[in-house]
Amino acid sequence: MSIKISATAFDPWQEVQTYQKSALRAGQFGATSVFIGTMRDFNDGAAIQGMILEYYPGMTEKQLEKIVGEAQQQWAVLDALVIHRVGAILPNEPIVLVAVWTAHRGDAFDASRYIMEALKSRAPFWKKELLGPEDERWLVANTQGYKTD
Amino acid sequence: MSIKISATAFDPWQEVQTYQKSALRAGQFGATSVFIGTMRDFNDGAAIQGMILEYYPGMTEKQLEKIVGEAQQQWAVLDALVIHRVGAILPNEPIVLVAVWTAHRGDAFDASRYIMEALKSRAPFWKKELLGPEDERWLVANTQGYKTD
Amino acid sequence: MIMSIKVRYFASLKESLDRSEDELAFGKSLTVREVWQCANAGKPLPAHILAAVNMDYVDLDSIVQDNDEVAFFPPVTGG
Amino acid sequence: MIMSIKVRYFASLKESLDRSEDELAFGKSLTVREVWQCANAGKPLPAHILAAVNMDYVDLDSIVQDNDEVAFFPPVTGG
Repeated sequence: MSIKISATAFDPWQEVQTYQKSALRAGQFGATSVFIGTMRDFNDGAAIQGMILEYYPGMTEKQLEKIVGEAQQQWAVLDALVIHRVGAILPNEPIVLVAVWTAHRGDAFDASRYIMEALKSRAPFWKKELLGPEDERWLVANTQGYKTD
Repeated sequence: MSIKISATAFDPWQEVQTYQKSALRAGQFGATSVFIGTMRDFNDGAAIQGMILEYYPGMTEKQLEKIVGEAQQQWAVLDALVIHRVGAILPNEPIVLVAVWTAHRGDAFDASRYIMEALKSRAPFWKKELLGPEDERWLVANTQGYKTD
Repeated sequence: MIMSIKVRYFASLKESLDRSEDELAFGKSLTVREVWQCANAGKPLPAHILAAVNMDYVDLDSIVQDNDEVAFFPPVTGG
Repeated sequence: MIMSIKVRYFASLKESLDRSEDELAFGKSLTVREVWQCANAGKPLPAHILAAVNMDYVDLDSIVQDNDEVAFFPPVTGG
């Protein structure tokens, strides 16, 4: 299991390959679920120039470890990698990567989704969107994000 | 949307990066969900040397296109990529890749899972496991794959 | 009128029948189930078998048309 | 006995208070809510505020110990 906070841009595909090679035994895993959250250039009807992502050093890592631990208790997770950007972020840069390796597909889908939802609601990160010079706004809250009908 | 049947080994990370660069506009997508099924070296208590994956050329592509189309009708999918191996496969080689790009995370998780489940139950592929010289077995059916408790 | 039907078999079914296809000609319209019976005289349809006509799933009572491609195969196991 | 408490603020709350932390000393044990009141005399706790002690979430009525780090912040918006 690996949790990383990254103050600079990261390549999610490179990270997941490198981690897989170093941490997983070939032939052991049958399912890999990867979720990547990427910064869009628009949100709530406004064009976004960039974003500042603040966090609480120490608590953020502690909460992420707890969340991944909860996923490992509920599903047969072989390994997991979580990377989250902080600092100044530009559109099209990855913000978050959650990768989960399991033997079977159900555990991979369920665990990665659990980690993402828990991260969204409990990991101390805060986004401030930069709409233009002198024009910025803090996001107020994350949405639940799923169709409920 | 792209559907590929591959008779040779493919690199899922390379495929998804290349497709993303060619088909998605930077800044447009906020969520990417990638599922990769990989051949394990054991199954149902037996060591597996390799696998032969048979398919029904024409029908397999037709069914996969239909499945991705269903996902596009149910969720706000910006783009999707499905690659499936056929032929002789060795342990640790990727078998299937499903990648979905959306604006928001819920659609990405839901659509990729829908595509994988529908593929497992409806796309005409058949696996024969090679347990050793002269010892092979057809898989009888795919399992549902999720904890139900 | 004579109907020409191609019948295809896949995976374990192909192996147990020891052939991958049949070319049949009929003088009247048949259901998918009857196509199986003509092509495999005396062999009952295996349990859990799936059928497709022109690469779409069908049930065994659907009617086959001239030049259709009928396929029979076991439950799929891809992914 | 004197208790030393560090109080930290994040994100929009840090900006509206115009500082990121306080160092406080108390002569008696306090709840998290009372810590806020001591540090921000007269300012009501904003709605929806979250609190942590030593980097774990707590509710506002939990008791603070000597050398604890108390944090207040708005709902999280990562991911």
